[in-house]
Amino acid sequence: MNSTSPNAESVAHDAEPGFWRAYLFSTDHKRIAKQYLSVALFWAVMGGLTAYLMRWQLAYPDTEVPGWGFIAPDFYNMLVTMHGTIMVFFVAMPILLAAFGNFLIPLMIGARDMAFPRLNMLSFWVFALASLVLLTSLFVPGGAASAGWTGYPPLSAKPEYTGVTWGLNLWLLALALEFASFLMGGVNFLTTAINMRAPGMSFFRLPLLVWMELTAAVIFMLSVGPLIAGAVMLLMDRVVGTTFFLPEGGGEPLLWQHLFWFFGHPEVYVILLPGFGLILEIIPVFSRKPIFGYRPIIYSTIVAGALSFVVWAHHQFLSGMDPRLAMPFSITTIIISVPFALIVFAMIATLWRGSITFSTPMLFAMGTLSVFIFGGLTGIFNGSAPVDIYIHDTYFIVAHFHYTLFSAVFFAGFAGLTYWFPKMFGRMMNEQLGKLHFWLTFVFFNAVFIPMHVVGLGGMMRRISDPTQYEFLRPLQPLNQFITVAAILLLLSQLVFVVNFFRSLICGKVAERNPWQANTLEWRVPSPPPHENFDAIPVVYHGPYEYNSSEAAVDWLPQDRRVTTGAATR
Amino acid sequence: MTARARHPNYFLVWLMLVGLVMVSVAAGTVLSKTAALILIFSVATVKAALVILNYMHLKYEKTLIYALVLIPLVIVMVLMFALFPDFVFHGHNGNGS
Amino acid sequence: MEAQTLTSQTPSGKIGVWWFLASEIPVFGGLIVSYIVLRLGGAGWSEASSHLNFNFALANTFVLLTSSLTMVLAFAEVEAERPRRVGNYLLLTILLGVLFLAVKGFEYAGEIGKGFTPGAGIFWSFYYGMTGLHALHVLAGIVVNLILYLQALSGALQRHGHRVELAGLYWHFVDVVWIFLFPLLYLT
Amino acid sequence: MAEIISGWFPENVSSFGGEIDALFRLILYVTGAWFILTEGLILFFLLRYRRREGRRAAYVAGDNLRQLAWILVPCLIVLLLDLWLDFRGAEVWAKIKGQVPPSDFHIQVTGKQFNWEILYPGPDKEFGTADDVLMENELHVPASRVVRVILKSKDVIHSFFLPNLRLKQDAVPGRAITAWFEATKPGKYPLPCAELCGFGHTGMNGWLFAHSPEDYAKWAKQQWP
Ligand code: HEA
Ligand code: HEA
Ligand code: CUA
Ligand SMILES: [Cu+2]
Repeated sequence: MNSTSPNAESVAHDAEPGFWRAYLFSTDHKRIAKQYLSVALFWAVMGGLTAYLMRWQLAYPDTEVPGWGFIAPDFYNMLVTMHGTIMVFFVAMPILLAAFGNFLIPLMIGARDMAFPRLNMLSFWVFALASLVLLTSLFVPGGAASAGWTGYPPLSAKPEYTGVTWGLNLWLLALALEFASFLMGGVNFLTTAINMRAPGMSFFRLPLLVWMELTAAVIFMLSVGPLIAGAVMLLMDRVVGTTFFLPEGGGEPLLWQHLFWFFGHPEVYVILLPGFGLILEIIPVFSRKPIFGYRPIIYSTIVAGALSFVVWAHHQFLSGMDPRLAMPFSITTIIISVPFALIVFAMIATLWRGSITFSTPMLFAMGTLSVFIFGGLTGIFNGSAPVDIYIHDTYFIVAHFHYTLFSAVFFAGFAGLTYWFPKMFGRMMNEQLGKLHFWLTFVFFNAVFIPMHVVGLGGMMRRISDPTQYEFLRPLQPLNQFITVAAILLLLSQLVFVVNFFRSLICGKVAERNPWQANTLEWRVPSPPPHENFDAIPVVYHGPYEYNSSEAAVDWLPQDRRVTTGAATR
Repeated sequence: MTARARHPNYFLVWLMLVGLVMVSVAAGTVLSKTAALILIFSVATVKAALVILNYMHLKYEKTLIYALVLIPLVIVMVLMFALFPDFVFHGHNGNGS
Repeated sequence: MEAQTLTSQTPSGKIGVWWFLASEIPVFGGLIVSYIVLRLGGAGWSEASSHLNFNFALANTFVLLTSSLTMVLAFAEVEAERPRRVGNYLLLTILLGVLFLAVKGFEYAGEIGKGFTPGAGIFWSFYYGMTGLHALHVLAGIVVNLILYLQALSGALQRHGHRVELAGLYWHFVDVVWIFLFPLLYLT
Repeated sequence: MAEIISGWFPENVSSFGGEIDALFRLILYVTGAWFILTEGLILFFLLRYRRREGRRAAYVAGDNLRQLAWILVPCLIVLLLDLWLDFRGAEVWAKIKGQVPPSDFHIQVTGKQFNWEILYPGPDKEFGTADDVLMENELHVPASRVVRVILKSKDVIHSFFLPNLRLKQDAVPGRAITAWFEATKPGKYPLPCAELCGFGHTGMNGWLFAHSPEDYAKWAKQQWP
């Protein structure tokens, strides 16, 4: 049982699989994670480009977009739809759940791979197919889907209303494939965590990232069903002439909204929780302190996850739904701030009396936290039904969800990428470039989205391609132009990351096993870890955050290091 | 293979299922409309329970698996009741067509 | 000696399938719930429902129930370690599944012949939506069982007997869905 | 403070708009205080406890109630504040959306791609009679009077948005949804559509003309001589 003895080398992790097995049809969770990451980064560039086109159009509607040309209103609608769809389903979920979850869950729990490696490969390829279908949908005659990422019928249910034919069908198909892929992924995550933990790795010794990924997977799996049903119904309305959502045939447009948001709201936590998980790993390491309130954080996450199933109608206060429903949903919505407050407070308390180093991952983690607080607090305005009467469908909402989403996806994502880059690719990223990237991103992000709140309060509606058509919005146009300039700078700032990423891949400093002196199990294996991860399955003796514990001589205590009484005195 | 050795009598379960189908078909012809509805759906629930407990061996499973059956059902119920005001009791806002 | 991992004593395959089913419940649940509330709120649905072919559906109910029996018997034979019979019961299950789809096909043809297409009204939307999604699941189950049957023929199934149990879980789930669809569509 | 905040909004001319704005300010103060507190603490801790030679971090795991009280008590305060906001919200909501005050001024607004069709019942106050008048994108109402709007749609979902009246309500095909407002000040106000409804969503804009009683009488005279 001794984990350090160099036995059990029988594992075939040195056997060189052929090119196809190694790179394309690999069943290795780490390779699959990188596959997800590559596809997601491709989509992130696309999502950024759509943002650029939209922003230019909004600021200077009468001019051609440099590098593109004139943007017609229906094309603008396609841009909005694709931007939302891409960012939520093809960037956020693949990076936060699929890439980090796949890479880290087996390593962190001390397993050699996922419970179902071949299913894992299948889920990636289904996701790749979904990506291909979505990409195709951009080029079919009639154009891409243009009914918003929320695809409300009747607009989305009849081709006459948008002029879009196959674009929207393929959009639905891409979503269905995406959901299938993440369902398979979820099955894998959960089974792996239930059945594959290393000896000693009890549930309450799991790193919080694992908890967050698992909760996210559970929420996803239990909420997506009604939307899958809804997607089937919508596709049937479009293709075989049913009338589920068409009132002229006895259908109900509002039904879609319920089915969509029943999933849609839990979905935002599916994105947020892994983001939180990433920074919950990073904050203790760079404060050299245990996370404050490990168990309460877990309980809060579960409470938030459960509550997320009963808040969805806050997206529909003004949809024509029965107004008596508004108050119950408004109450649950605002109360969900309590579990999140606890997690936020716990993170802040972790900093207290720490010994904090400002490495790039830590800076991004702090960016995530501070930006999320802002976005979470604006959620309270939206959650108050009467206030939502005015701010619903304005840029105030757009600003709210960029604060939350960008924080979870990009700030936390960059934190995670810079932190685990050495483990993933065996090389360190450049700190100077990393810090430069952080500060540029942080400053320009706020420059884009703080003014957006003001524009929203001024009354500017979402999903309009030309604000200058409205007299009452004209005074806001300078602000819109400011936002656009800042957005372009935000986009350009990402080039620093691109440069850093590829430069470090090729010629970064070679990474040691445990460059950050962290406790969790992924750091005890070589960087990058070999196939099958561990030469011998480790035995776990502690929780994941024993930094500065009096039991160890140094200020960290790996989960698999047993302390003998002698070393305990320091 | 948790169900080894102690499995239920599958034929008996099948007979019960077939009998219950008969009951629900007969219900419509004999009982009043509401009574028939209640009976039919109770019978369906019993049938489903028989299949899940015996054929799917839920009887022999641990809490985790029970939770995996019950939690989604609770969630679906939540969805259903939230939909009532909008689609069943057409709201007081005059939401008719 | 390799250290033992912590497991829940329930095999991974089974946990995986149950998680999958747990996420399937809301799929059918969402559809059924939509049907229920729209039907309770609307009028004239019973009239539409009376045009359905009750006899076909009743026959199909028996077919599917029986297929569940043969499926579970296949698994019983796995446990009894009688591989030949496992294959036979699997084949029977497959045939019953195909029979179900065939009957369903006739039923659809009859209804469409009478002008009750998916576009004929909201009841028909739901009728085709619910039975269609269910039929797709039956089809998927048939494919799974077919693969297992081929493995049984080649002898590969002997080492992977638990797969019959897993396929059975799915198959019975599809049966359970039908147990609710039948009264929802045909008996009310 | 309140003036600065009001400056962000379009002028309020709604009988209930003040309450929405006040609720907004209340939430802003509550969340603003938490914002300053949390972000301030983060900044303070980051600077105060940055790494220095010779100082080790404290081992504080928050694994007992005495320590946890530092986060649990604030959470309790958050809960109480939440309930307060909910309570205030419920009152305002009941007033605006809960019931429609009595009114004999009815107008039917139908959204269609991409216009508002505004149907006036005429002097007989009945829809579907000969004196009905249909206008596109022009909603004429008397100020200081409760106006009942029956919202319908011919094709897709639109959203009836009166920024100055702090009113927004979707118009859903297949439903007739009642909304109401009372303009407190005569004037011409924008009436955009706030729900994506197709390529013409941008620019789907109407006008609300809130007339003083005399002007309204004059206008009505022109329509129904
Ligand atoms: C990661 C994504 C994410 C996250 C985490 C959240 C979190 C929250 N969201 Fe957000 N939201 C979105 C993404 C997200 N949202 C998206 C994408 C949309 C728009 C979709 C579309 O229409 O296209 C949206 C829209 C949206 C709406 C609909 C608005 C409208 O269309 O009119 C509402 C309404 O209630 C809302 C509320 C909330 C609330 C209450 C939270 C809460 O979870 C926040 C809780 C956190 C805190 C409150 C901060 C921490 C707490 C403290 C510091 C303590 C002090 C707090 C108090 C005293 C309250 N959101
Ligand atoms: C994760 C989610 C996410 C993210 C990150 C963003 C990022 C941005 N979004 Fe988006 N947005 C949405 C989700 C997101 N958005 C959603 C859901 C909607 C609603 C859609 C709808 O209404 O239907 C929306 C709508 C929306 C609108 C409203 C449009 C309208 O209603 O008319 C606007 C307008 O300004 C906007 C702007 C921006 C900008 C300027 C950014 C910038 O922050 C973009 C910056 C770009 C990047 C950060 C990408 C850079 C690339 C990399 C980092 C990859 C590096 C590559 C390698 C290493 C190879 N977004
Ligand atoms: Cu009508 Cu937007
Ligand atoms: Cu939400």
